[in-house]
Amino acid sequence: MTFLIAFLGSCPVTQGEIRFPPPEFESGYTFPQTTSPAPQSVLQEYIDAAVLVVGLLLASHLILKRRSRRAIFVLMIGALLYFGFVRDGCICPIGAIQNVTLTAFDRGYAIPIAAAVFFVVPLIFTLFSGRVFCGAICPLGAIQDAVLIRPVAVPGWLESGLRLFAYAYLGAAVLFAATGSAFIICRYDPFVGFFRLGGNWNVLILGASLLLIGLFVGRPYCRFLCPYGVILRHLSRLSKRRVTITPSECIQCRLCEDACPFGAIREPTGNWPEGEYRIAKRRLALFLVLLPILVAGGGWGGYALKSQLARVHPRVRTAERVYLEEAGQVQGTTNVSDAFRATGQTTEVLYADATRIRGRFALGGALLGGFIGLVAGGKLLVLSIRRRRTEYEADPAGCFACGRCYKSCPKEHGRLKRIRETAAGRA
Amino acid sequence: MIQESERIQVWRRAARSTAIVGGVFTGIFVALLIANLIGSAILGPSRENKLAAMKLQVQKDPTNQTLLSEVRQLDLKIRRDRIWRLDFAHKAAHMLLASVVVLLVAGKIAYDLGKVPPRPGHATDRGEIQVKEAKRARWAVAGGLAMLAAGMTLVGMSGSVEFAQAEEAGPPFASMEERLMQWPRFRGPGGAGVSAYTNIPTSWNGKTGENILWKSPVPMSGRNSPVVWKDRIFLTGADPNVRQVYCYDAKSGQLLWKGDVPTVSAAAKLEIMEDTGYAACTAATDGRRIYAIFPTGDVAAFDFNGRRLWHKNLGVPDSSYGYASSLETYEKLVLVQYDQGDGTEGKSKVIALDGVTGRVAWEAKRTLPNSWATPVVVQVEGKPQLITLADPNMVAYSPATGEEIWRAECLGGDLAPSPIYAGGLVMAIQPYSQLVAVKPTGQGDVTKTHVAWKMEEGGPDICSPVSDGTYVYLLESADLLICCRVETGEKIYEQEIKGDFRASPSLVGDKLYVLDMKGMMRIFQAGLEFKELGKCELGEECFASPAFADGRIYIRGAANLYCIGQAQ
Amino acid sequence: MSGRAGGGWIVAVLVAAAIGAAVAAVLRLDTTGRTGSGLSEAYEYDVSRLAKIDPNLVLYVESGPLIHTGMNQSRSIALDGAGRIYVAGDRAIRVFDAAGKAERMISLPGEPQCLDVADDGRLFIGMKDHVEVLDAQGKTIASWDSLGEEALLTSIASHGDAVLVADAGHRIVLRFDAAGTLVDHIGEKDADRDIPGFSVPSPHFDLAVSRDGLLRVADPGRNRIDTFTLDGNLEFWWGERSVGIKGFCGCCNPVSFALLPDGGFVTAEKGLVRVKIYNSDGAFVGVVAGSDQFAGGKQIKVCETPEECQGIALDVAAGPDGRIYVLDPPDNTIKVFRKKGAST
Amino acid sequence: MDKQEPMNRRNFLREGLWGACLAGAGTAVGLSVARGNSDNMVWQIDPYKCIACGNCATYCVLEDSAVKCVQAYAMCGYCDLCTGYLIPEPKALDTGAENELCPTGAIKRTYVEDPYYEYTIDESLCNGCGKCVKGCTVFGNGSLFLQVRHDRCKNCNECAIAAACPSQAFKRVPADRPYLLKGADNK
Repeated sequence: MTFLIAFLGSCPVTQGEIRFPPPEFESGYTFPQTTSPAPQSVLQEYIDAAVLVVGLLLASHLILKRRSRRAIFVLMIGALLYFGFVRDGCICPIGAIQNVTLTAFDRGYAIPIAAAVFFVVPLIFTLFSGRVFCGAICPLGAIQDAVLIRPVAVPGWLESGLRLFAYAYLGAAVLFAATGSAFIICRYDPFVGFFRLGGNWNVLILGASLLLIGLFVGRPYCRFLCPYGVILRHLSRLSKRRVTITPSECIQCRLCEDACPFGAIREPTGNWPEGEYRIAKRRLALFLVLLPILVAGGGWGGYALKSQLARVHPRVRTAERVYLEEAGQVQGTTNVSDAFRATGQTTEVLYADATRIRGRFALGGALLGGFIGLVAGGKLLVLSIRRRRTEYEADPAGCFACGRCYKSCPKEHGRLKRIRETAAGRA
Repeated sequence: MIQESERIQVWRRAARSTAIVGGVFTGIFVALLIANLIGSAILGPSRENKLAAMKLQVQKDPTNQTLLSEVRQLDLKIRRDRIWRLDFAHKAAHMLLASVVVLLVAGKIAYDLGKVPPRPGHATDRGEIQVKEAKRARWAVAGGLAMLAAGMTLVGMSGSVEFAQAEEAGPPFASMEERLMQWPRFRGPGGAGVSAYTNIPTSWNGKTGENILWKSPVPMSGRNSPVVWKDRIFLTGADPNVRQVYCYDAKSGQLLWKGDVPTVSAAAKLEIMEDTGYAACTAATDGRRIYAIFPTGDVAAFDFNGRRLWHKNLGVPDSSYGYASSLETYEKLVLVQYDQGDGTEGKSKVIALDGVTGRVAWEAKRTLPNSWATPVVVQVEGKPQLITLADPNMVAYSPATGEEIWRAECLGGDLAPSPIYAGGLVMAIQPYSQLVAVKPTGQGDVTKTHVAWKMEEGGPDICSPVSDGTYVYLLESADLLICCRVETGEKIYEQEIKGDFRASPSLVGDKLYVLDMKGMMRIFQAGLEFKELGKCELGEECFASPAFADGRIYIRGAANLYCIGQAQ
Repeated sequence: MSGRAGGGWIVAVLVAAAIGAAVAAVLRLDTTGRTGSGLSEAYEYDVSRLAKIDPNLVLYVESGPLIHTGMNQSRSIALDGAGRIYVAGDRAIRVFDAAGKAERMISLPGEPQCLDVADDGRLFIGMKDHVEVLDAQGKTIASWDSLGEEALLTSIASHGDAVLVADAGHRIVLRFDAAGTLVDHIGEKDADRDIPGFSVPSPHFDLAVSRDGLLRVADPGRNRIDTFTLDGNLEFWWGERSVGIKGFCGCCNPVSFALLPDGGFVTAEKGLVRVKIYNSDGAFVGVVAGSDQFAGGKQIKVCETPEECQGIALDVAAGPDGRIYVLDPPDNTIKVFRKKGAST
Repeated sequence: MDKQEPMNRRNFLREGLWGACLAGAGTAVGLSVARGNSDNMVWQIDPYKCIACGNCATYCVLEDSAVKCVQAYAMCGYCDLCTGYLIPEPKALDTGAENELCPTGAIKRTYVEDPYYEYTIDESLCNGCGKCVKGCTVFGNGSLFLQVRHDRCKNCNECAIAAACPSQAFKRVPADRPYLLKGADNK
């Protein structure tokens, strides 16, 4: 046999699709080009980032210097219109948590610069001037703040319990983003449907329900669900400046306490009843012992749920479906299993992939469970420590910097030389 | 005062009426949108289904003109309806937004105007209440935790699927015992060059056909050696454009299949020395799949039937003569020594790929320059070690995890000969200068503690050593055969044997098989004394080391693959 | 933190209802496509109803071994006089004996598209743009000139001194002599000779020459098989355009056909994959096999790279004993069929 | 918060933590931005992985999906009997509603010359259901396929269709080459 390779070896190898030539038209017809409208330019994202920074600067000024609820409200509505309705609510720091997480865990993922900026700029502003982002810029906060018509005070204890969900939501979002499974914050974003004036009906119902609650309960998403709010809460404890009640001028009228729909005005601490100190000490010791147990228990629970949690990953879902079909435990095929079979891959590879992803969820689930245990245990500890307050003050963590307390404060009216007999004037 | 409050009342009434109007409009638009939704979710599909059924009817009854016009009318209606609904939903949503805004603004104004001015409270000592509140809060946290736990339990109740079948098929790789009886990689099990069989022919002739069981052409050239697993023999071949894996039937010599390995990198960029060629790396098998690597950085796995399981490009290696390290396997991992560049760019690494999926199982980065030696997995005191060579180090890793076990700084130059493990020592050659033996029992840097000896009177530049545990034999590519004692490194003899050598020497029982470039196999007595036992001529140029199986030798010539054995 | 009394319960009820609605909405929300697209039946595309074949029409059964070609991309099949099977693909020709045992493999410098075994054992191999001629041992005798960039040879047949090549790229049949000299273009649009020109929408364009020297060419865009004389006169054609079992349906069918020893035809179709028998006048005789017997029956393929997705349709060949050999490229197998009742 | 507040241990810790948070946020984002390339990414469908299941029509966050069918003219056979345009059993090869495959009538059939017809998509009517894609891929050349149209796409952080795509055909592609068009030469 002769081998042609030696002298034909240098021929270029045709790779890729065989392009079957289109017909040769005699009438001179030339086929049109397939159209391809360009995506939105990068410039738009830079404009958004600039608007964010300017908005936050303005918000800081209005909240800390002007101390005017009306101005803050106008800015908030402006931000709602721009980031919400004009930009479709689709560049937001809350979702950017996931992009940042994925960047840390997936080497192949490149974070858009705008997402990184949107994630970090509000954090930095929080460190300097408290939660001004929540108060005046965040469109999700703004839409809830705008519908808050008849605030009902939520008891402090209930708020403590419900806040746990925000931590769990943050933990789950990080877990699913880190494993490359899903961006659940975006999936369950309740208000984006309103910003786009349309969308999945379930999401719209979810958003409408939250807004309905928001008529009476101030900012339910921000307080009980928002994962970014969790981060901002803790950062704002450290902030340089924030919404304050000036102690030297406070006349302890408690009007601000009534005006705050978020229960963020803390009253001075009173004297504990007789014998409470001893009980408190023992309780503290108990919770200190309980903390590692909660962490371990949560970790174990999260680990035990690894296969269920892993199901959020599409590859695992595919593997489970295909396995059940192959094992004859379910009848028929689905789009997912059909699509898998059309790839011609072996199930061995699929199962190996799924097992590997489950392995990641074993660790991730344990960490998530442990985190929830830690948060709950920590919360119990904090609630058992006595802190001293001699004045009325705005709780740095819970304050959304909405400025309602400014409006209600008689001293503030004095400062602004707007003394009126009644606070009923529309601000 | 009274006047003012009356004026406020007027405003309040106006605001309230506006809010009511806004509310009514909101209700209307919500109702319209819901009606629209119901229309498109229920009416639309039912009409569409009706149309689909009518279209089927048309096929059965093609002459029915009324049916035809009905179909066309309904079709038009559905399409118009769809567009109209989309448009309507869009407009209604905007109107809804506007009316909600009116409702909210007016409602807020009305509410504020009607609000009773708040009464200032008094600061009282509320210590007891605060203690109670804290208690309630703790219970609430416990309740929240319980709800989360309940949710997790609910999720947990959905059951899980265990991929039992995948494991039932047995391990996806052959056992150690099985491997020892095969020739699964460059120079056989452990890269030692020692045949497990002693019934190997000692005479043949390529010209007369004596003891040549078969001879089969290899489509594309390559300097890699045959790999044997039971009745299959694997080779690779390549030119700048095409890379292929070949599978031959051991019985008949028939080419059973050939598999193309694609590339994503431009082969033209490669600068490869002619002496290295485009297929210098020998393939490796774990008994289930065959793996091959090419100097373009393309690694591929095939099953024994020739189906390509996966393909991966590791990035074109920067190797001065062309990449040439062969593959090794450990359990289901494919181990790639991927040393490149001058060592300062941090591109060198040892990579383990999962044989089933092709994914990177582990990666050990190293600051060592390019090397051409093939890594070996050896069992030291029952534990596996992956031994790699790169100027100036000998580094051992755990093949399962990629953790470094020990390293010794004892080598130099362009390292092409591969290491061997015999008599409790890892031996490696520094080209032209020395043979180094290291005790592989250390941890960390063992340069000062575990280097057993150095034989510093020359060494081969290409051929790897071979040893029976007592003596180690070196073959210089020019014409020297050197024998040293493994225990001490003392040189026993140095004999001139005429010939040019590229293939590494092999041991069969007490015989040393040495293949020269002209295709002449020289057989020597192993042991203290140098003694030539015979010569067998193949009549074809040979660069690759031979492979040994039960009663057979497989030799790759420049154009053919030979099977040598006693005919039955 | 005093609660407000008036209407408090209304607020509580509203909030509770809203929480309930929110939870229900979250649970009902399908983010993973589990519930399907939710489109009505009008959006479904299902040919399985049409793919059903009346079992009474099936005249053949699968017989003999399923032959694995051992290739990644099998393209074309041919038989020689002795019943040996030749398969082209993967830059090689593989030869199997009549029992399906692999005999040998002939490597080629490029990817073969089609092949024909002449009576004297020579191999004519259509590469993308030129013909290679090999002797019976597999040695290259000649490599003919390239027919140009656009050329795509999809079928080749030899008859005596003539070699006929179907060029799907130029939508024409070329007649060469045995030395590789281009003699004639057949099937060019020509109003005077009543030749409409071939309509070849996709790279499937098959031809065959019968013993009596008539050239048969599939005109896939018109779903018919034309008969030409070797001089290029269009004699007659047959073929019904229909989804029904007697016709050829959809685009580009028949994709492949072969002549049976009795002068009849065996045809292969894509889309609705089926292999059928027609007699020498083009009357429907029966079915060899339907889509459920071929891997090519899969509707849409999912691939990592575009070249993996290149759909290559079935190729058929007929043995001297009347057996039918069907190459199934997605599966890389050859299935052998014999007439029901005929001896194995 | 008074300026005279002494620098006690508590305050020192606070200041330290503050600085650490600021530095942490800065470096985390700096590192992640430095690692990723600055290319903006957009969603697109890999037409070779698409199985035309119909999810694109209903899972998009937009009422009218951002996914539309496109025609690769260079691949099209310009068939008279177009299997992407006509139902499998057409009564006649014409534009009659009873013969059209597309439920929204978004494909336009124009005569070019014997025997060729041109097929164009009217994107304002197309809902991205992919029915014609199936017809064209199963029988024809596969010149009709689905693509995310970037004049409509909101480029969501997580594409809702991608999450519901059974074959994981959605991927992020660089914004300067936002389409994966079949039959387009990359030369």
